This record gives sequence, C-alpha cells and structure tokens, in this order.
Amino acid sequence: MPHRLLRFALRKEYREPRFFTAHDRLKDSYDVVIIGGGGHGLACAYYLARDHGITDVAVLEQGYIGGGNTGRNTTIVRSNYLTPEGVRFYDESVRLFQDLAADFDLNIFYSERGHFTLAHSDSALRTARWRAEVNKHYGIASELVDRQAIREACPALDLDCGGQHPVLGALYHAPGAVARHDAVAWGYGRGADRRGVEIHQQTRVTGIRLEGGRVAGVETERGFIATRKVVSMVAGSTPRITAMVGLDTPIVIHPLQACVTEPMKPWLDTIIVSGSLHVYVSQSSRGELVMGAALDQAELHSTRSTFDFTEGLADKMLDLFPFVCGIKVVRQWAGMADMTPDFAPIMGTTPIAGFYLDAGWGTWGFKATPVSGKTMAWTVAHDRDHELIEPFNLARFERFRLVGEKGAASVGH
Amino acid sequence: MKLIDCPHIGPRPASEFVYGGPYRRMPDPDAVDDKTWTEYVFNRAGSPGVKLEWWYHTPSGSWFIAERDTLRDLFLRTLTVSEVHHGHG
Amino acid sequence: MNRQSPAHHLLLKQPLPWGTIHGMPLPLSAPALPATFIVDLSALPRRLVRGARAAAWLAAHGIAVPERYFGCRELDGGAFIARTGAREFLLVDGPEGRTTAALPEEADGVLALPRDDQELALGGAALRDVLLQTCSFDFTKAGPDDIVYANMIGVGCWLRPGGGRIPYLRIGCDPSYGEYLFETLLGIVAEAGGGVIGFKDFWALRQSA
Amino acid sequence: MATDKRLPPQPREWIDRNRPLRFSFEGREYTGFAGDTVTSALLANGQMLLGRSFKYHRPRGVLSAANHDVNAMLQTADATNIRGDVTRIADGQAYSATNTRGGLARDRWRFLQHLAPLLPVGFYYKAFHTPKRLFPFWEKQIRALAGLGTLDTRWPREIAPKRYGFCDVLVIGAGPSGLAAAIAAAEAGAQVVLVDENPRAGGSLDYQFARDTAADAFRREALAKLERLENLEWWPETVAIGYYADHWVPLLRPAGIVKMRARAVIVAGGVFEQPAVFRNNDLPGVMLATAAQRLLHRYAVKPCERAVLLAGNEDGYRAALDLHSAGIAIAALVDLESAEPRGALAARVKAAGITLHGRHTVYEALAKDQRLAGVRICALDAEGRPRPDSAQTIACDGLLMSVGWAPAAALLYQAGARFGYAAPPGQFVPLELPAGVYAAGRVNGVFALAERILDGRAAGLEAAAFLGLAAPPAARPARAAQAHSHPYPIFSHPKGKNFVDFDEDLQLADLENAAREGFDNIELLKRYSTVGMGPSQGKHSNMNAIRILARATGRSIDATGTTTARPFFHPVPLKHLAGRRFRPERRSPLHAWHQEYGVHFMEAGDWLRPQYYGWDGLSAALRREVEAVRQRVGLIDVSTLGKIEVFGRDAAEFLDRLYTLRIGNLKEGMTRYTLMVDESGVVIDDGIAARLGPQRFYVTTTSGNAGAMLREMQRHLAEWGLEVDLIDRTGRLGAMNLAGPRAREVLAALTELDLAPDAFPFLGVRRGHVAGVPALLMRVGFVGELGYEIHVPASQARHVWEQLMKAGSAHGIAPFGVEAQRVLRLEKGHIIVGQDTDGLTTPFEAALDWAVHAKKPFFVGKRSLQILKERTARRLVGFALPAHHVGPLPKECHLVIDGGNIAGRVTSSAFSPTLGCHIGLAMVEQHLAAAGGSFTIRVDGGVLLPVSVVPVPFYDPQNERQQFAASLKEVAA
Repeated sequence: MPHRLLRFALRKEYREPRFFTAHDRLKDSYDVVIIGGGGHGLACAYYLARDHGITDVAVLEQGYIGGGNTGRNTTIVRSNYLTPEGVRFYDESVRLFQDLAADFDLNIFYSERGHFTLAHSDSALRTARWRAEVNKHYGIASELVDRQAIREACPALDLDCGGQHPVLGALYHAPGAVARHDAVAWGYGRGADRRGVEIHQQTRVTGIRLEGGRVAGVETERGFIATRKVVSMVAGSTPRITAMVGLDTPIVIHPLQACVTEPMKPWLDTIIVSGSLHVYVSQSSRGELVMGAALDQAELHSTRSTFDFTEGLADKMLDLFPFVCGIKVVRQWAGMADMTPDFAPIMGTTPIAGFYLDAGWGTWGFKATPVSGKTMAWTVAHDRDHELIEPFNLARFERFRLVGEKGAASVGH
Repeated sequence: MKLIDCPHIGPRPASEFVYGGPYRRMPDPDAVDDKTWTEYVFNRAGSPGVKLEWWYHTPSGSWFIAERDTLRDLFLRTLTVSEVHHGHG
Repeated sequence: MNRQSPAHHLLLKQPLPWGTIHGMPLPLSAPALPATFIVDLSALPRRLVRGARAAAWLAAHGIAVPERYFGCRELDGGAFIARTGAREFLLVDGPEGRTTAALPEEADGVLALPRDDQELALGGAALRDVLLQTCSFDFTKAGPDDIVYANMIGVGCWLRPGGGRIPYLRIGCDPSYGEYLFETLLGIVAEAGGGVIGFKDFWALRQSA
Repeated sequence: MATDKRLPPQPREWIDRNRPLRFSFEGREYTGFAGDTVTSALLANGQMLLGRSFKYHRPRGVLSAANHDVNAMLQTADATNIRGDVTRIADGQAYSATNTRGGLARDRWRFLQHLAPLLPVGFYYKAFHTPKRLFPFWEKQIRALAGLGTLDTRWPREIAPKRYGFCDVLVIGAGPSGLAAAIAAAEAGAQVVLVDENPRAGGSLDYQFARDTAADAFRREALAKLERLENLEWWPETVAIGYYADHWVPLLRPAGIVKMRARAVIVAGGVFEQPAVFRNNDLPGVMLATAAQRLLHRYAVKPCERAVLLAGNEDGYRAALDLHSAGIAIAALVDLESAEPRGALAARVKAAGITLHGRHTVYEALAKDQRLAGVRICALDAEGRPRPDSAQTIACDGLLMSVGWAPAAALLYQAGARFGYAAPPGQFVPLELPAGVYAAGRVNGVFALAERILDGRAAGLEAAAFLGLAAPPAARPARAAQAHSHPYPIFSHPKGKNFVDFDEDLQLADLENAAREGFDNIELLKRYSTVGMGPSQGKHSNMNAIRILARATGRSIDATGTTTARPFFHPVPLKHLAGRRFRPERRSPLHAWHQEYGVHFMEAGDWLRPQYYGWDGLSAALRREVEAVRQRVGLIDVSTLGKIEVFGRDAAEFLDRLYTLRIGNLKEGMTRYTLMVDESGVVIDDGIAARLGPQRFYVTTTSGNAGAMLREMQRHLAEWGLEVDLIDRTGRLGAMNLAGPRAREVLAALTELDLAPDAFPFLGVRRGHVAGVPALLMRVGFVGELGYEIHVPASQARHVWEQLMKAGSAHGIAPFGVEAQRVLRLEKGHIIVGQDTDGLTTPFEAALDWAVHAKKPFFVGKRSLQILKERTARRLVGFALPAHHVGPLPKECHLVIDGGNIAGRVTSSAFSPTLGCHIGLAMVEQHLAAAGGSFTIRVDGGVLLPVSVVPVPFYDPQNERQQFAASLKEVAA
C-alpha cells in the first residue's frame, strides 16, 4: 500500500485542501471568459494560466464541473484516426494524457488496455488498413491484425458473432486507453483554481455583447461581465452560444447514449469496438462493463434515455460476448453530441474578433480534452490558430476544405 | 419509445421511421453567390426550437413533414409534403 | 411449372403432400390441423397497380376500390384489393386467380405489374401471442377492412387480419426477406405447439370460418 | 449452529410448508420452504451472516430484505450477482457469497476494514499514480479487489423472448393505493394492468398491517375484485424498469420483458425505508423495521430474539407493537424525538412493557462474533447531537430502524415530474406531473392507510377521466400532516464506521469530507464519493446523502436537490434486454442454387453474395471464372441491385434533375450510365437508366445503396412536386448478368428476341421472354464483354438461371462471383462507388468528368460541382506493375508516398489474369496523375514500390469486345 495513504491515517484531522474555491461573486471584468466548465473549458483555463500566464480568467458553468459530456462519455482515449490532421492532433492528446496524473498529482486512472476496432466485412477491413497505414506513417502503434491475434488478446470474444457478420480482422491500437473521466475535469479544475482562475458553477450565460463586430462582454444570470475574449467550449450547447453572436455553423446536436452494468471481477482487459454492430465496450476499474453505441438518428437537445437503445446494444453485445447474458445493466444515460458534416471538430478563431470556438466534438470530445485545452489556450493567447488546429477552422466549410474523417465512415459501410 | 403520428397511417413507434433532416427551401442555385450556396449546403439552424423535418415511414415507404420541438422532444404535428408546399406548414 | 416460393427449401422439410398452384409447388394439405398454424400463400397472383388514374382504371376493369387509405375490400373468388395511397393499390388474387387473369400490365399511364411476395398466413390459438412477440402493432385495432403496413421482426410487411371462428393474419413481404420471415415465424409457431398447414387447408378453413 | 428461527404459521405467510427444499450456502446444507428467498431461508436457519461488503469486506446481514441493498449478493455455478433478498431458493441449488477470498466466514480480505483510516473518500485519486511505472501493478490489484461476482466465459447465451403489451391504464405497485387505483380505473371501464415486483398483491398490508382488521377487510375485498374484474389484469413478480416517452413502460417479468404501451400510467410504488446512520449500523442484526416485519409476516422467520427499536416516527411505534405481539422481546424503544407527542401510541408501547427512551439515539452498535450483541444508546442534546457521557448499554440481537422513508419515485422523475421537499411528511413529493401520469399513496406523500386508499381511488378515476371514461373525481386527500421521516437520523462518531451507503462502504465522514473538498454539488458528491452508484442505485443511501450535504453546506433540502433518476429501477439482465435474436437476412432467389454449386458467400449488408465458386480456393477460382468470362461466357447473380420503375408525365425531367448525366434525350429502347452526387457534390451512387417508353424508365442502383437511393428519389419527388410514379422492384425481381464472347449464342437458344447487333445494340434494352419467362434485358456489361443483364420475376429467377446454365454448358459457361467481377471491372477501369471513392470524392476526382453534364439547367449537386471543378486536388488514376514483378504487392488502402508525405492511397488492386500483371486504381494528388508518369506506393513491410501511371481502361480500351459501340463516355456526351 503506497506511503501516500499513510498521511490519512497519521493525521488526526482530515486536512485535504479544497479542489475548487467557492467564489460568491463575479468580478466586473476578466481578461478571458470561458463558457463551459467541462474538461475542455477547464483544460483551456489550466493551460492559459500555466503556459501563458493568463490567470484573470473566469470559467462559467451552467451546471456543475464536468457535468456535461465529460461525465457522460465512455472514457476511451486513442489516436488511430484516418486523416493526417486527425492523427497528429489526437497523438498529441494521447501524449498529454500519459503525463496528466503527474501534472495534476491526481490519479486519473489512465489505463492502457489496447483498442480493437473489429472488422466484419471486407470494406471494413480496407478502412482498417487505411487507418493503420496513415497511423504508422506518423509513428503511431496501429496495425491490421487477424482473427488469431484477436483471439489471443481477447479469448472471451466470439469471433463468429453468433453466426452472422463474423469478425474477419481488426485494427489494433496498443496505446488505446480508458481514464476516469471526472478526474480529468477535476484535475484541470483544481490546477486552474490554484493558479488563480475563477470557476463559477450554476452560472448560465444568457448573451454575448458585441461592439463594432468584436466581443465586449458576457451577459449571465448573475450579471454582466466585461471581457475582450470569449471561448465557447460547450459541446452540446454550442448552437445556443453561436446564436448569441449570430454565427452560423454546420453543427447539429444528436443524443449519444451509454449504459453500465453491475460490477464483476475483471475478465475484459481490452477495449472492443465494432463499427458494424455499433457497440463499444470496456471494463472499468470498478469492474463494470461500460457500453456505448451509435448516435440517435434525429436532432435532439435532451439527455433523455430510450429503451430501444439498451435493447439494441444488449442484442449486439451478446453476439460478441454470449456469456454475459445474465449480467445486469444498472444504469443508462445520454449526452448531447455536437456533430459536424465531416466528423471533425470546429476549432479556433472565428469571423467575430475575440470569439473563439471549440466545438463539433461529436463522439470524440473526451479523448481530445488535453490537446484542445492546450491548443485553444495558445490560440486565445496569440489570437491566431495553433498549427495543430488550423485544418479544423470553421472557415473550411465555405472553402469546401472538409476533413476526411468521414471518409472512414463512408468507406467503412 | 416515442409514437410518431404519420399523416398517412397514424401513430406508430419511432423505430419504424427514418429521420430525413430539416425541411429547407433551396436558394436559386443560379442566383446566389458561392458563399451563400456553401452556407446553404453546410450550415444548419442548430439551436433548439420548433422545426419542420422530413420523416419517412419505412414499411409503407412514404415521406411526410413533422413539426417537432427539438428541446422538449415533442412531435407537435405532422403534415403531408403537399400540405407544407401549399403553405399549411 | 417454374415458380418457386422463397420458403421453398423450408417447406421441403415438411412431410406434407405437395401440388402446384399457379406454377409454384407448395404443400397442399396437412393430415390434421394444428391449433396454431402457418401457411405459405406465395403462389397467389398479385398486382401492384399504380399511376395517376389507377383508381379509375381499376373501376373500369370492374374492380371497386376502397376510398379510405389503407382500407381493404374483399372481391369475388377470395381476392382482395387494398388502397395503399392516393394512386397505389395492392391487388391480391384468390386461389383461382380470376381477377388478375384478364388485367393488362400497362395502360394509359397506369402500371399494374405482377408482384412476387413472400405471402403467408398465421392463425389459430396462439396467434395473438405470436403477434405480441413479433410486431408492435395492436391488432385489436384492425380488421378485415384494413391493411396494415408495419415492421414484423424487422421486416416491412403488409398485414391483413381475417377469420371468424379461427382468427388469422395474412402477411406479405419482399421475397428477399421471405426465407427469414417464414423460418423465424415458423420457429415461434412451433414453440407454441403449432406447425405448417397446406395451401388447400387454408382456403378450406376460410370457408368454414 | 443452525438454530431454528421459523415461527408457527403466520396469517400472511408466503411459504409453502408442504414443500421443503434443500439448498446449500457456502458449502453448508440448509432446508427452507418453497416461497422462501435465500435470505429468509438462511435467517430461518439462524444464519445471520449473508455477505461481505464491497470495500472493507465487513460482515453483512439483512438490511431491507427487499432488494433495496445488496448485502446478500450471491454466486452459483451458472450465475452471479444474484440478490438473496428477492431470489427464491431452488431445490438443490448451491449458493455462495460473492467477493470473498477463502469463504464468507473467514474472508482473507476482511483485514481491509482495519485499513479504513488509510482509505478515505477518493483515496484512489490521491495515490498509486506515482511513480507512473508502478500504476499498472496497483491497477491490477485494485481491479482484482473491486468487482463483485465472478463470471464464467463458458456460460451459454440464453434466449428470453420479449413481448409487446397494450393497455389503457398501467398501475405500478399493488399496495393499498395501487389496488384502489387499479380497481377504480377498471370499474370505470378502462383496460387495466396492475403490476408489482412481489409475488403477491397487498404490499405493506401483508407486513405492516398484517394484524389490522380494518386493513384486512379492504385487502379481502380488493383481492376478490382482482379475481372478478375481467378488464383488470394482475401481473405479480413484474418490475416496471423504466418510464420512456409516450407511456412506454418495459415490464420485467419472469418469462421476459413486456414492452407496455399504456394510455395512462399510475405510479403507486410506495417508499423505501431509510437506515439511520450511527457507528456499526451495518452489523448483522441491525436492520430496517420493515425488514423485520417482512421476515416475520411473509416468511414466518423470527428476525431476532430480543430487539431494540430505533424510532424517528410513529411507524416505529407500530412496528414495535407488531413485533411485540408476535412474541419478540422488545428490550427498548429509542425515540429520536421526545415520546410525549406520540400520545396514545406511546401509551400502548409502555402498556406492552417496553421501556421508552425519548430524545435518545443509538450511539453505537456492539459486535460479538461478527454480529450484533448490544447497543450503546445516549441522550441527544438540544441540537440533536449525541451525548456520549449519558451512554448506557442494552443487550440485544436485533436493532430495528424506523427513522424515515424515501419515495420510490424514479419512474415519475423519468416521466418528467417536478418534485419538491415537503416536511411534513419529510420527503420529496410530486408538485407537477405530465399529462396521463399519476402518483398515489406514500410516493405521493400520503401516509394514513385510509387516505392511501382514497388517494389511489382518486388517481384511478383521474386516469379514467383522462381517457374520457369517467368524470374527474373529488379532490385528493391531503398529504400527511405529521413527519414520517426524521430530518437528520445521522450521528457522527469519532471512530466512524457509520455507514451511509452500504453498497459502496461509504461512511458519514466520507461524504462530509467530499463536500469539504469542494464536491458540494449533489451530482459532484455522487461522482466523487460514488454514493448511490452501486447496484442498489441509492435506494437506501441517496436521501441520507442529500441530508448530509444540505447540512454540510447550510442549504435547504430543496436547494440541495437530488441526482437524476436514470433507468433502470432494478438492474436488468442483458438477455432480457436482447430478447430473441432477430436478424433480418436477405436472400437472392438464386441463393439455394449457389449453395448446391459449392459457393463461398460473402456478406454484403443484409445480403449474402457469391464471392466465388469451388473448393480449390480463391485464387484458382478467380483465374477460372475470369478466364471463362473473357474466353467463353460467365453468369453472375446481380439480384441485389436496386431496381426502380420510374414513370409518368415528368419522368424524364425527374431523372434529369436527379442524375449528373442527361437522361431526357435518351432514346426509347436504350440505356445510359447514371451517376448521382449529393448537394455538396460528393459521389454517392451510380447505375443504369433504361428508357422503356416515352414516359417510362427503369433504373438500377448499387446494391448497398438501394434503400437509401429509393428514399432520396421519393423525397425529391415529393419536394419537386413532379408528375411521376415510382415502384421499387428490388427484391421482387431476380437479376443475372450473362457475359462473354459466347453470351449471344447462349441467350439466343432461350429467347424469341432478335439478338443481332443492329436489332439489339450495345446499351440497348428489350422486353421479351427468356426460357418462357417475361424478362427485361439490357445489353450492358460492368465486366467489359458482350453481356446481357436479365431481370425476371424473383419466383422464376432460378428457372431462368438453370436454363441459361444448361444452354451455356455447350459453350463452357461458368458461374462467377463478386471477386471475379471486381477483377473484370478493374481491368475495364470501372469504379466501385464506396471503394474507389470515399465520403468526400467528387466526380472530377473520380475521373468521371465526362459524366457531369454541366449544360443541364439543374441537377442535384450541380452548383457545388461548379465550385469544386476548379479545386480538384486529387485524381483517380490507373497503375500497373511489370509482368515480372516479384515481392510485396500493393493492397487496397496502401498509401501513395511522395517526398516522404502521404500523397494518396490505393483504392483497388488485383492481379489481372487477362493482362498477366498486377493492376490497380489509386487516388493521388493531381501532380502525380499525369499520364506516363509514376508514383510510389508504400506496401507491406514499409517497402516503397514505384509504379507507373497507366491509362484506363487497362483492357479493351477501344471497347471492341462489346462491339460497334462507343465507350460509355461517348454515349453519354
């Protein structure tokens, strides 16, 4: 048992410091206002303070810290994307994730499990090879593996999937990991807080004031704040914020659902994803199976659950792992995913001076938390897009310069 | 599961329907400049609200238009496409 | 003598006397009627009639069409006609095929194309329970004057309730789903202690009902 | 030690004393009766120790006896995480406790409770991560310690069918208010289904009012009506697992899930009794008063010999009297409030000889042999804090807690109800309910039995009125005017072990410390401390957690709020969610023939398609099949193609708007290649359009897109309001392609049609008969030989196919599969949409410029293509390897590398038996696309392979094989 636990026993009093200072009032102005107290917003605040010395920052959160998609995702971290821009971006994120616990002095349970994207058709196999080739080109551990390799890594998996759509091979990504999602937000929050950033929970933004086409301040339920720089990092609420500054985007909100089982002793070490069956699953350090599936088909700004989601998920899950048929699902939930036409984020500067956008996170926002915080902080500090995110600027659409991540989806059919 | 009241066949569970995206009028392609056109192609009215949408009932193979509150998750009413064309939308 | 039902190879496993209906080999009759049954009716001639003047065209051929959308009307010789839209009708003929025999396939803007369906009927004691396991539609809300388009075990089907003493439901779908639909329903019927009956059995039973 | 705790027959008991059952627990044999749960049977045998706690492995016994906790989590040979409280014993079954090392009694992990001081809330966030390299080791230890049951990966998949259900009114909960509601709604004429998770109706009537004559009168009458009313169905052992939109309520029954679609829903789910929080409140022997009453009345089990009752409400007094009259010695009644206001009840308790301690609490439970041996009680000061100086010890083997309740309101929350805290009764009550949803009884804050019945009846009538079956009822009875839940039955102790969440082993200090560390929002508190996240989902812990946080932050209960109540109400096995394994599969009408001929199928969406034929492997088959088509004649099943009739006044106009090429000027009897792009100019499909008449066309789509294309056509039709009709014939017609130099001879033998080149030219379409079957024939060929695509009714496809094979045998005909077709079309340079294109490919990039007819006034995507034409950055080109090439070959999706950078990818690649070399298509950057140029492909092993750009088609560039015909390009122009 590590010595660090001894302090709890030796001390009479419980003297753990607060993670987050409670601020009873908002100041009249801040250098930077970040809308959204999720992983991205807190990470941006953290890097603004740590790397750029910008500490006069307010993070405004309508609910509670990490209460949005940060606390609703299935915590998978990987960098085996299809496009060069995607791969470079997420590779940097993985590197940051690997050192986050040390940075924070907080255990985020970053656990490298190995990530299998199962291919059930020859077109899926082609896409897997495509991704593997692009990944390898950028030095990322990613390869196309056969059934035998999958069997060895995950003997419990029924490669024949109950007789239909058998697994033909997989894209294997050794660095694929899971992490304790809440802890990532808390770590960034605590780090930002200790560097002087103010985190205001239960503070809803009601408007953004523009003067002469540039940002002048933010209206909140708790009054007006003057600022020259506003960063929107609100994922599922993005369209509501962009509407405040009259900015049109391609973003459409779709619910993304997930569910979790009762805890059981460890039997699944890897992360298993099946595009064709629309299932992904990993086993948490608590022993629960954390499972997700495809987006709901229609736009919706709600985190309601549907029963047919769990029905479909269970059905496909038992194709892969028939023996869990008696295991019970305890809880289901949903997040609001901000989808873009090309399955890539929208980041960086916008036509409105002082308004920065970090959005379009769809189903891949958690794994980008550190890198988007870091690159957005750089972008806000320099008022210029960080080179890693240039391809993701909103302007790409009117230039018909879409990012090809969707290529994977389309070829993958 | 939600019920969707198809104007052709009446209420059916949502699983029998395919969502067809927002009902939008295309600007005259020959009249608009490139910017306006690309905005039409890519941008969407993403804020929550009451929207007209395309919905398709798969078993009977028919399209119709639904007026839906995307914040409260409510189908307010459904119309045939011609009703919408003729301004009943 | 060259038609084949999508369920042909499943039916071959049934030890029933066979015959040929409209060029399609099918089991004709079962020694005894099971309490719950499934029967292949794919052999029946069918037409999908579509076009701006479809209704008038049918009337001109002496076929009175239902006014109501998804309404259904019984015709002579065991045939029925269902209205599936403003300008579309499904005509399913009876065992003798009298109604479709004379109909042209194309005339003044109307197409009346022959249509192969996997058609079957489910009926008997466990009908309701089998339906509750396979279709989300509440069949207490429909009768012989209705044609219901709904998903059944994931396949888009037309469904028409019928029967008197012995209730049954006629079901049709795209033949490419036919083997799956028939095999799956047969499995559930068998669990309920039912089985396959012959083409003739069904029409006899229909008379008796 | 198996002392018998079974009492003589009780008036309401659920056990069948004529059916004794044998079972074992932790290796020891026991007997119980049919109807016993594992918990009740073990207690009847004097076995108090039922499990070990999740974190500290502390001994645990009964808490709720109602599945509101998981102290009794069991394992058998073929199942795990079985809940002893609600699982009926099965004869001969062997049970053991989950999550122990070396058995329940002397679990080797029990030392962990002595490390508790080292393991405060969130400790795992604060340790194990340094040094980084050691975390994997610690994680392994932590994962092994966490988790409950152990599963066996050899367990078979079980199938549990699901059903749909329909009713007017669904009533959830068959206690007094639920019974009254169901009966009232049914008598008003509604079709009612009444469900309860218990095997018998009556709810608390059976354990809190078992000896109450007034209650019994109502119970008898209600149960009689359950029998009598034909429009009232009673479903026992049925759990409503969640509420979903439009009154969609899945019901978990022993036989499987019923997905109930109700027109109105009444929730009468009652309340969960809540534990008091004090030191050692988790010792076996410390239980909820209702747990004792359930054991006593349902199972005739004596919960203990000598009990102390800790009361925070009058329900506790009633429980004391109830147990007393059942012959259980009540050593003392300890009331958190002063006893005087309890009036008559207090008098009756005193009269029963029970010592009353007002304004006292249990300060600590005392253990002996891992179970309760006595309690230390002490007086409370003015602030309600314990005064240890006043402590006294009472010996007892049972401590029964009756300090408050929490509403079983999850389904109401899921339905969108708004709740607020009301004191009295001291719980959250619904303030606003959605249309068609009603609450009745204690979940609604109504407590007196008579009023619960009235409340239920009123709810039933309200539901009936909502459905137009009855007049709305008179007003509901008022909610309880006195507190039934103590505002703070929670007591700190310097030594802790005062548990709030039994699933997660969370103590009072854990929650207070979490709040102090800044997790002072109820949702943050839950996530940091994990309170309420265990298998019982907070049923016994959420309310106390809210009270603790409210006090810690000085906020009101309302301001503190609750966590979101997500499905499921009780956890649901995956097999029940999955149901039967329905997997729609599509079959070509030729499927059986392929099987008989020894085909290898490949999956294509819902279809199975012939990949190749024969037993000698793919490459041999490929050579054979390609050679047959090139040299003689081959036959392939293309029934999966989308097939759509397009007819009506504006048919030509419609297709001109739909496709990039011009279709309107197509001559009757001719066909043309079609290409479809979306609004952003991306290639989405291609196929053939045939003109059958002035206003009649027949079009095909790719197999994979058939459904989507039909929908798009129907949508555009509705949008454009053109006078056109569509008929989808995809599955209704079988299709086959007869291709090869001998195709004409083979076909001639079977058709009356004149096949002479001038009578039936390349790209012509004809209607006639093949083998006596009405057929549509198109002289097109994806594979680049003289070919006929023959479309016939599905029911006759096999006959036609067999006749063609027969007629072809003299010409050496061979059936060929998708793999051969891919090679053949590649030799011919035809693209496959979705393989040679991706989600962003334009026609210009796909080298289909010729297929874009910019002069047309309009077609879908035209405007975008006008913009994109200038921005074509990449191009699909052909490449070939020298015939003598040895070494690794390019595979599909290998990358094109230029100056160390990615400059494209291989989209198609195969050995061409016809050309005797390896050929392929690649999407490359413009500057690499120049004819005669070359580029480099990185193949397996990182080898850089130079290849030369070759014009396509690779094979028969002049298209002489298909005869007298211009290539597709020129025809399109």
